[in-house]
This record gives sequence, structure tokens and C-alpha cells, in this order.
Amino acid sequence: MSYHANEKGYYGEFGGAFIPEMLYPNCEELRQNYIRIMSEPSFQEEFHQLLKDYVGRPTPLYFAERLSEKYQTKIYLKREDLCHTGAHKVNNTIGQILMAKKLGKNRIIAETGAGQHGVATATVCALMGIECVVYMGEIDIERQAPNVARMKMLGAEVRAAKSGSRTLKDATNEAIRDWINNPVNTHYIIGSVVGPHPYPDMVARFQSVISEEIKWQLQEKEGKENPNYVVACVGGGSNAAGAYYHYLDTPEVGIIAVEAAGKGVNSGESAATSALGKVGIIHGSKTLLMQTEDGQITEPYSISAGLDYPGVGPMHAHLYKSGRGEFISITDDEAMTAGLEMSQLEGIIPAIETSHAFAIFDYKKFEKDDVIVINLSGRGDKDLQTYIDYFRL
Amino acid sequence: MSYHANEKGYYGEFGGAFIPEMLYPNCEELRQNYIRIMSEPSFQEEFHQLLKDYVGRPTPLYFAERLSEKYQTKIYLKREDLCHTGAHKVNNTIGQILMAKKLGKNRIIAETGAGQHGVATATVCALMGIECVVYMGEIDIERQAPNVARMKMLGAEVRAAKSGSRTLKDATNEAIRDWINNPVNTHYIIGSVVGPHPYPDMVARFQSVISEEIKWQLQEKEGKENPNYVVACVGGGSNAAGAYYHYLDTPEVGIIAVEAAGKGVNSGESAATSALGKVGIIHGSKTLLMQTEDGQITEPYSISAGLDYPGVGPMHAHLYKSGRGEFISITDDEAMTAGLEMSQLEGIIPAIETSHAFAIFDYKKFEKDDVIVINLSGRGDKDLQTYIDYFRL
Amino acid sequence: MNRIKAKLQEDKKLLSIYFTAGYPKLDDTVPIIQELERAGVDMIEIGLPFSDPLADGPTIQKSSTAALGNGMHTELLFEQLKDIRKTVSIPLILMGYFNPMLQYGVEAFCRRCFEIGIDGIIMPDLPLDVYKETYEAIYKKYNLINVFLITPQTSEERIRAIDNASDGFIYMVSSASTTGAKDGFGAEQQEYFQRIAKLNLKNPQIVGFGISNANTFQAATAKAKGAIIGSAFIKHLTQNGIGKIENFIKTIR
Amino acid sequence: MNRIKAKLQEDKKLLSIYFTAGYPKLDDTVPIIQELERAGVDMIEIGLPFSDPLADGPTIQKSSTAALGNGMHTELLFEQLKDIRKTVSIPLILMGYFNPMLQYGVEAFCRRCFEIGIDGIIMPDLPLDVYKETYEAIYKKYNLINVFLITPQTSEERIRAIDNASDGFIYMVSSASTTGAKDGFGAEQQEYFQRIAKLNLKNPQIVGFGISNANTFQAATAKAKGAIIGSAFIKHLTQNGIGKIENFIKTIR
Ligand SMILES: Cc1ncc(COP(=O)(O)O)c(C=O)c1O
Ligand SMILES: Cc1ncc(COP(=O)(O)O)c(C=O)c1O
Repeated sequence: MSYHANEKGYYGEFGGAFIPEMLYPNCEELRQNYIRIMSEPSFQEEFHQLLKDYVGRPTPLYFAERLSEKYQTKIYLKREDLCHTGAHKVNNTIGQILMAKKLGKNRIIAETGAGQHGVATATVCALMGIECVVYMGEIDIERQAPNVARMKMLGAEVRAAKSGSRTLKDATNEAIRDWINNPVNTHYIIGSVVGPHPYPDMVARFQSVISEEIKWQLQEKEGKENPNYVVACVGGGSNAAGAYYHYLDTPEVGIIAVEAAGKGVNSGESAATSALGKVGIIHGSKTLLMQTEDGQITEPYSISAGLDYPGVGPMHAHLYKSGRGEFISITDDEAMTAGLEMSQLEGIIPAIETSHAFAIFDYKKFEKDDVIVINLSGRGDKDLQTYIDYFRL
Repeated sequence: MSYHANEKGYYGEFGGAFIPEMLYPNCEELRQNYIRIMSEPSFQEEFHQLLKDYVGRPTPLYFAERLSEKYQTKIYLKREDLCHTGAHKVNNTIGQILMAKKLGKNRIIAETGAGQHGVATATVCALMGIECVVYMGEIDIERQAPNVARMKMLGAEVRAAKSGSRTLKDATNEAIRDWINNPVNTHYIIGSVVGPHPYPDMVARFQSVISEEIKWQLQEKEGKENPNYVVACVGGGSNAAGAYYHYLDTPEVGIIAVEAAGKGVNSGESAATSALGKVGIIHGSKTLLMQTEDGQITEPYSISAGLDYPGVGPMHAHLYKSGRGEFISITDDEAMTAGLEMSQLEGIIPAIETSHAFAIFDYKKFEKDDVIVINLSGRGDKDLQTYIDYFRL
Repeated sequence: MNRIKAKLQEDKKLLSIYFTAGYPKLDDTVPIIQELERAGVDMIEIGLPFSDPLADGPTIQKSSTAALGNGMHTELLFEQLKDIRKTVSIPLILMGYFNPMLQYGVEAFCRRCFEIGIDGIIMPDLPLDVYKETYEAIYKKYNLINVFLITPQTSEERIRAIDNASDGFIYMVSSASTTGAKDGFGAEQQEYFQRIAKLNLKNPQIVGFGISNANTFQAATAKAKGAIIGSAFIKHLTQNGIGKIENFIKTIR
Repeated sequence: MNRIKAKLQEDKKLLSIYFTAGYPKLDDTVPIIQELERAGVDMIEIGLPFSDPLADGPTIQKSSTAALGNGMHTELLFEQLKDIRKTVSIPLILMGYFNPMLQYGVEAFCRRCFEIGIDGIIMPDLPLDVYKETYEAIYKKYNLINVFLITPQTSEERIRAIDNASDGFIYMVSSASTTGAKDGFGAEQQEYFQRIAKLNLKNPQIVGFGISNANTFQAATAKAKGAIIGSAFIKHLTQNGIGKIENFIKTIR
């Protein structure tokens, strides 16, 4: 049994492409071409050259000595925070902008929650000289102001999504609407392993460079490719998908997914999809999502804009349902505390999304010589105001 | 003739240690030990391990295609913006924190202008679990708020310097006073190639990893170690010193130093030390500095907090006086425009300090197949508000 | 015979109206249907509001949000409609997004439609292959016509596959755009209308998206069997409530 | 004989006062000197204000900033002092930072001091080796005593080198701190005072930093030849202006 997508884009019962006909030609064009294009040597070369020279890959695998000491286990951090623009998101946008060029598109749209994906998209559009429109929920525009400023500096247009919860879900709706209205010249760069097939698989493949590197880096440091656990936070699930990718079908590697419990899983203000979600359709994909009995999608809540999404990618729905992955929900408070601890123990201020992954130690105990790789998906610069306000620093 | 420091810390007529006796034991301890400690294999190993796994070195040498096209020459960017904490400053603080540990110090002080050095210092102090106090001018605290927040997150204490121009010069005075008052347990991590011997040489050696990498990276990309020009902005001069270091005594490599002209070299609001400075003593070093006829140090001005310093390191004074280096002054307006251009052409938002280095193309013409390496000393996240306000984005 | 099929055989251009159930007021659903029939429309699409209507433009989206805010939900709509066939005889189509249907249970949903007297379903995000593999049998069992969409970008091959899978009419999206986004038809659309007409599909086409007045209705139905008005009607309701529905219809035909 | 050397031979503990030239008012320099002599102090250090006085504490720093703001500068100070020897006979020492002296020209600076009748110079940031190599001959030529500092951290070896290079007294910094930072002396300082006394240096020592009243003056001069009051006197000037200088001196001795 494999935990990768099958040819139709299904992970077990999850995935597929539940899209209106207006999106069919676009998705179909992608579906028919993505694997072929990605495996072209010229694509591979340009992709890897940019990852190296522009993004700054390989990102280090850093042994966190003081953190390891505190939790009495061996903790490595995969330093996606050191990627250009400050998070793993750019691995995917570099891949997709090259894809868009191969498909002859001259306009890019994207949705963004925390703004990291928006910045990463605006960045690659500037790099390639391509027009860029980013949809962002009105609320997220407020709480992630630095990233809005960055997108503007990069020449992108930021459009506010004013419907629904005015966060990531609604920005995604707006982006899809834009794509429907501009089906020919526009490529939609989705920012996570969500959306209709082939997006989840395509994005996971672009992000898989994370676990590809972990393997040889761990070999160098520990004399073995496999850690005991790989840990990542899950919003849509792209940094997690990248970190798990080459370990999915290696059962001896434990997979831990960390979701945002917001003010508490049962508080009514949460984004803990695995705990609260049921099977359904969101943004063209069959997956777990938070919804009313009636099938209306619930407005999620998390202090972190990047985890504030009512669904998860179909890969993660399958990892949850099949039991392959262990899912842990972390509250706002727990995440913030872990973020501060991380800053002061290791000198690395994590994105609040990532901070959720550092808060698992109260819920999961490890052996002294377990090797844990935590994916440090992004840096916390964008979240400084939130940290400052929270801790009254 | 060499452009490196001699044994007494002089670059030509510049350098030395013009310090009050209260600082003599500290500086002398450093002077006697720094070269020996730096060449210990255990030091080298730990230093390079941290540069690799923690800082994210080697930083890429990136061929900037669109910029090169625009200016009809071959431009490479040395990506110090990808260093952990966002600028070259951390190369030095990693080195100095290891030095401080070897010297048995348990308290660190630093000065900071843009806040990058303060953040880099707070970061390594968190990493090592050492107490940290950072002095910062009151004005800089206002204009570099994100970096103040970062220092606090990292557990450092930020103390406002309220005297003089309330910028970098005054923060340095305060730090020196602190050191005078705490001569035994405290190490002062100076953030640039300024201050009394052995600081300029020690900091230059820690930063020299920049040109060490450029050499082999350029060999890989261009089949030769030497570019035609190395370009860097100069505040105190540490990123420049690092970028020039291994080329100093290679006359075929042109050295271009870019200073901040503020509102214009002759506007009275400037920080263009080479153009406006005379030989004098500042912060324990004989160098070029902006001063009144009477020898009072002038309050400099630049839109960029990191270049807002009335002196330069003695290496740079010597490069200027000897003619080895070509010095160009760039105004606020020119720098801001270049920063925006860079963002939109290459998808990289530079620190305003760095933006000065991108504004030289109106003043200096290059041949079509000249190879220019510009040191991209830091990222612009800390400067977003200034960019936004300036361009009304 | 299914009321839709019967209607399609009439020798006239059909006017179909879309509205969002539970909007402007929660209890407006049935009166609107009755008014529309009285005003002489040929077919009605009853929109089951959804929280994330990504194929719809701002007008319909706002009406959906308002309807949900009014308290509309799947079971309530079925309740409201349970006696509809006592007063109304024109074809009724349920239009919505697939997730609420899935949560209700596809078979249960279809059974309720059948019991009520619904004639067809439009679920834009239920794709052809999934429908055929999993749900066609259920639709057939409850005598429900499934209506597929085509757009200017839909390939001929796929149009033929959709034609084959259809057993009523094809919902012909006038331009690649969310509802209500464009105003009037240009040369591109005319070319598209002609291109489709020449395919001689077995199912008639009814044009939707961008029909807002007599002009666009005529243009859309020059080649096609009929046209659907959605956003323009919702706007009318927003401005006038349910009182003057007949006036609106008269301006169209 | 140089007035400082003569004064050092007197059989008493010397009280030396530091003040910043041009503070509180620009023209206060000469009156302050005259008042201090009248009040019976033994020696005066005239501070040439500097923009970046990094070895000084906040009190002296503020007075320097104020003096510069009042318009004080090197040439003006020399102007103010040019007739000082007509009215004042106690030793006068110029204290400042090296950069203003360098800009004036070290030889020109020394010549002016000589012409005025200045007896010594304290430049905390002119290091021993640079002085010896480059400037000693000039100081000698103009009969100026150079005063070096030592601190509790200064090694015996270096103290002996400084003693050798000195020809007057050694400025003994009471504790490793900028001026005015500490209040009173602890066991550590007592140990330091004794340690230095035991070295039997050829130059007497005068203690500075942290002397603010009779108590600290007595403690500082138990072993040393004298003591310097700086910040405490500046504070007195700030509060009282130049009117009550004698009162202040009486509280000390
Ligand atoms: C740093 C960081 N981590 C995690 C996420 C969550 O996204 P995903 O689950 O796709 O990795 C985001 C989203 O913006 C992010 O910025
Ligand atoms: C990004 C960046 N570049 C340059 C400088 C100037 O310092 P230096 O001249 O020492 O490199 C600073 C100082 O803070 C900086 O942050």
C-alpha cells in the first residue's frame, strides 16, 4: 500500500477533482502535463538551479542542542526558515512558476493566508517578470501587515477577500473565481497540498525536496537516513507533505502532524481539522473538513493565519484515517509559549504556524535516543506583532 | 604592500587602539589571544559547523539575470540576506560568541544601529544561553521596531541610548561605557570593523568567509576566482570587509565601496565619511570620520540606520586614502529607488543599507563582460515600513 | 415523462430563472416559485445556498450568505418545498454545490427530490466521471435529470462525452466567468454559440451566465433552446422584494 | 619647576577638582578656576568638552553636551584662559579626549598650553605606546606633564611601565567604572589601594572616580597622595551655579 496519490489524484478515498466545468480545461491541461514537464531535464535543471542559487537550498538540518537537552531526546530542525522569503512556500512557487512558463501562461494568481505563500508567489513573479494578483482575506491583511507590504514592494497586486470569515478559505474562493474568469492566460499557483487534482500531488512533489535533503543530511549526521519521527505543522499540509514525502511508505518512520486547536478543540474556535472534520468537498478536493451537519463549511479560527483553514490536503486526510500519521492539536497558548521557548533556547524565532510543531512535547514522549526531525517551516518575522502583543514584551 | 592590518592593528596610518586605560585589559586580552584562539582546530570546527548548520552557509552566489540584462553587464549577488537573522552580521557574532566563551565571559553587550547586529548578537546569546544587553539609539529604536521586537523575543535587554544624535554612534558610546563598568565578566561584541585593535581585524576575519566562498563559487560559475569588481555598502564596513577580504591584495579585482550620502553629500545631512571625513579618532580607532574643525564628532544622517555612522573602519579609510578602493556616495532617494527596482526585477527586497550598493549604475559604467559581485548584505524586512512610507505603497 | 423533457419539446425559446432559496427572506422560497410560474417563466432553478459558492459571482454569493444567515439549510428547503407540486407545475431544478448533498446523503437527497417533485439537479462541482461511476444510477432511480455545464473552453471531445451523459439539456456557460461577471455578448461569444449549434448535439442547450435583459436573452437564444437568468433576478429581488416579479419577467420577454 | 611637581612635594593630601569648561555658562570657566583657588583646592582639571566622552559617566557627559551647546571649543578655551596666570597660581591640568587635540595639532596645542601656563594634560584615550613613540618629545618641549590612568585591572607590569613613563603623578581610577558610577568604596577598592601603595611607585597617585564627599575623600587618600572630585562638583554647579563653590569645598576638607 502506498500513501502517495494514485493516477486519478486519490489518496485512499480522498482527493480527486470536484471542480466546476469552468475549471476543467485548466486542471486537465495541468493534469495531463505536470508529470511530463516536471521530469524534463531542462525543467529539473532550472528548478534545482533556482532552488540552490536563489532559494538557498539545501537548507540546513540543524541539531538543536539546547532543545534536545530540555526534552531529553535528539531533535533536529529542518531549516526551511532560511529559504528566501522565509518559509518552505517558495519551493512550490519556484516549481509552479516554471510550470506556468512551460504552459505559456502570462498571468499568475494566488491565495494567501499568512502571506508567506503570497510573498513567495510575488517573488517568483518578479523574478520572471510576470503579472501577479494575490487574494488575501481582509482579516489576514490586517494581522500579517509586513507580508502585505512585501508583496506590494515586489510589484504584486493584493486583493482583499471580504466574504465569509475573510481569511484563507475565502481568499481561495476568490482566487478560484478569478481563475474561472481568466481561464486561458492565467495560472493559479495554489499554496498548499489542497485543491483539485493534480495540485495536491504536484505541490507535494515540489515540496518533496525537503525530505529528499533530510535523508542525506541525516545520513551524514546520524549514519542513517531514517529518523524515528518527522514532525510538521499542518495548515493545508504542504510543509508537512514535503517533510514526510520520502518517508510516507517507510513505516518505521513515525509521522506526526500538528494542527491548530485555536482556543481549544472543543471551544468552537479552532482549526483542528482531523479532530473536528468530516469527509467532504472543499476547494475541489474530497478530504476532511470542518463543516456543519448541513455541509456548510465552518469558519475556522487559529492565532496563526497559515493554519486558519477548515480543511487539510487529501494526503493528510488519508494519513489520519489510515492511522499512518499521528495527529496532535495544539492551542494558541501552547504554540505561543513554545515559540518563545524556541526563540530563547535556540535563537530562532519561528513562525507561529511552526510554533505549533514545537509544542508537542507535553503530548508525546520520546526516547532518549529517538531521532526527531521537526520541520521548521518558516521564520517568525511576520508574526512579531502577534508575539509582542501576546507576551506584552 | 598589503591592505590587511599589521600586527599592531594598523592599516597604513589608520587603526590602532586609542582607548582609555579602563579598556586596556579587555582589549589586550583579546589582542593577545584572538589569532591563537581563532586558529585552534576546535574553534575552527565549531565556527564552521555553526556557519553551516545554524547560519545556513554557504550563502548562494546568484546570477541576477534581469538586473544584468538591464545594466548590460554580468551581475552576481552574494546572498548574505539568506543568513539566519537576515544579514551578514551573524557571521561575526557567531565568531565572537565562541571567542567570548573561550575567554570565559558570561555576559555580552553590543551596540546596534539597524538592529541587525543587535538581533544577531541576541541570537547567538540565546543559542549559548548567555545574558545579553544591546544598546540602541532612541531614534533607531523607533525606525527599526521589528528588530527591537526580535531582540526582546530572543531574551535580550534593549537599552536606549539617549545622548547625542541618539543613533549608532551614541549606542556605541553607551556600550563602551558598560564595558568600562564591567571589565571582568563581559565581552563586548562590536558589530562592524570599527573600534580599537583587534576588533577591526578580528571582525574582518570572521566576515572573510564571504569572499572565501565567492572565490570558489565564482570558479564554479565563471571558471575564474576573480571578479572584475566587488561592490559593497559601507556603514562601519564589515560586510564590505568580508566581501573584499581575499581580494584586497589582488589588484586586478576592483573594489567599490558605497557610502550613504543621505540628502546629498553637501546637504549637511549625510553619512558619506570618505567624502566628508578627516583623519581622527572615533571609538578607539584612528580613521576617517565626520567631525567639526574643532574635532567634535558630527551627527550623521542616512535614511538607513545601518549606514548612519560618522566613521568607517580603518581598513576602508586606508582603501580610500591609498586609492585601492573606489568610493561612491548614494543619496537616500537613489538608494530607495534602487531597492524598489531590485525587488521588482529579482524578487529580492534588500535592506536599505544594501540598496545603496545597487544604486551605483548611474555613477559607474561596466563592460558587457565584466563580472561584478555585489554583496547583498541583508534583507529588507526590517525596512518595510520605511519603503512603504517612502513610496506610499 | 420528466417535466423538463416535456418542456424542452415545446416549440419556443425557454426562459429559466435562478434564485437562491431563503432569500431575501427565509420564507420567500415558495412565493417566489409561484410568482415565477404565474409570470410565465418556463423553468426554475432553486439555489440551495452554500457557504463557499466558488462558481458564483458576488451577487449570488451575497444572496447565499444572506439566505444562510436567515437560517436556510437543506432539510428546511425540502420542508418548504414539500407541498410545492400542489400549486406549481413547471419544471423545478435544484442547483447547489456537492458538499451539502454529500452530507445529506446522495441517495436520501435524491429520494427527497423525487418525493417533492423536483425534476433535475445541477451540481457544478460534481464532475462527470464521478457522477457516472457512482451516482448516475441513483439519479436515474429517482427520475432526476443531471444537468452538466459546458464553457467556451470545453473541448469538442468533452462536449460530446457530456452530451452522451446528459438526458435533458446542457447548461451552456456563455463565457468563462463566474455568474454575473460580464455584461452583454461580444464576437467571441457569438462564435461560440454558432460553434456549439453546429455540433448538432442530441441535448438542447440552455445558456446561462451574463443574461440580464431582453437583449441578452434574445442573443443567447438565437441558436440555443433557452436561457437562464440568475444574478439579474437576484438583484431585482434585492431591490424590490418579491412583489414585482412579473414586472421583471415582462422586461425580458 | 612645574607647578604640579612642586605641589606634589607639599606634605598634605591634595584635593583636585575637575570641571567642564564652558559649563554651566560659557563664561564660567575663569570664575570657577578663581573660586576654586580661593576655596583652597590644590589642583584643577579643566575639562575640554567632547561630543563623545566615552570614559565619562552621565553627569560629566551632560555637562559636556551643555558646554558644547553653549559654544565652547578648543580655541575659545585657550582664549578664555590666556590671562589666567595673572590671577591664579595653583597647578592647572587640561583634561579631554584626544581627537580635538589631534585636530588642533598636537604641537600647536601643547604650545598654547605652555604659553597659557598649563602644567599638565590628561588624555585618557591617548595610549601609552603612541604617546611615547610620537608625542612625548613635544610634551617635554613644552614642559607639560602627561598624566596616565591606572585601574584595578591594570597589571603590575603595566603599572610599572606607566610609572616609568610618568613624571608627575598617576591618575588612579578607584574602580573600573566611568566617572560618577559608584557610591563609596568597598573591600575590593581598599585592597586595591593597599596593593598599589605597596608597589612603591616613583610617582605619587591621585585617586579619581567615585569621590563625592569628606568620607570618600578620606578613604581615597588614606594611602594615596590625593583625590580628584569630578561628577559631584559638576552636580553642585548644576544645582547652585558658581556662587557657592567655597561651601562645597568646605564639606570635603
Ligand atoms: C511558515 C508556515 N508554516 C506552515 C504553513 C501552513 O501551510 P502548509 O500546511 O501548507 O505548510 C504556512 C502557511 O502560510 C506558513 O507560512
Ligand atoms: C544589511 C546591512 N548591511 C550593511 C550594514 C552596515 O554595516 P557594515 O558596514 O558593518 O556592513 C548593516 C548594519 O546594520 C546592515 O544591517
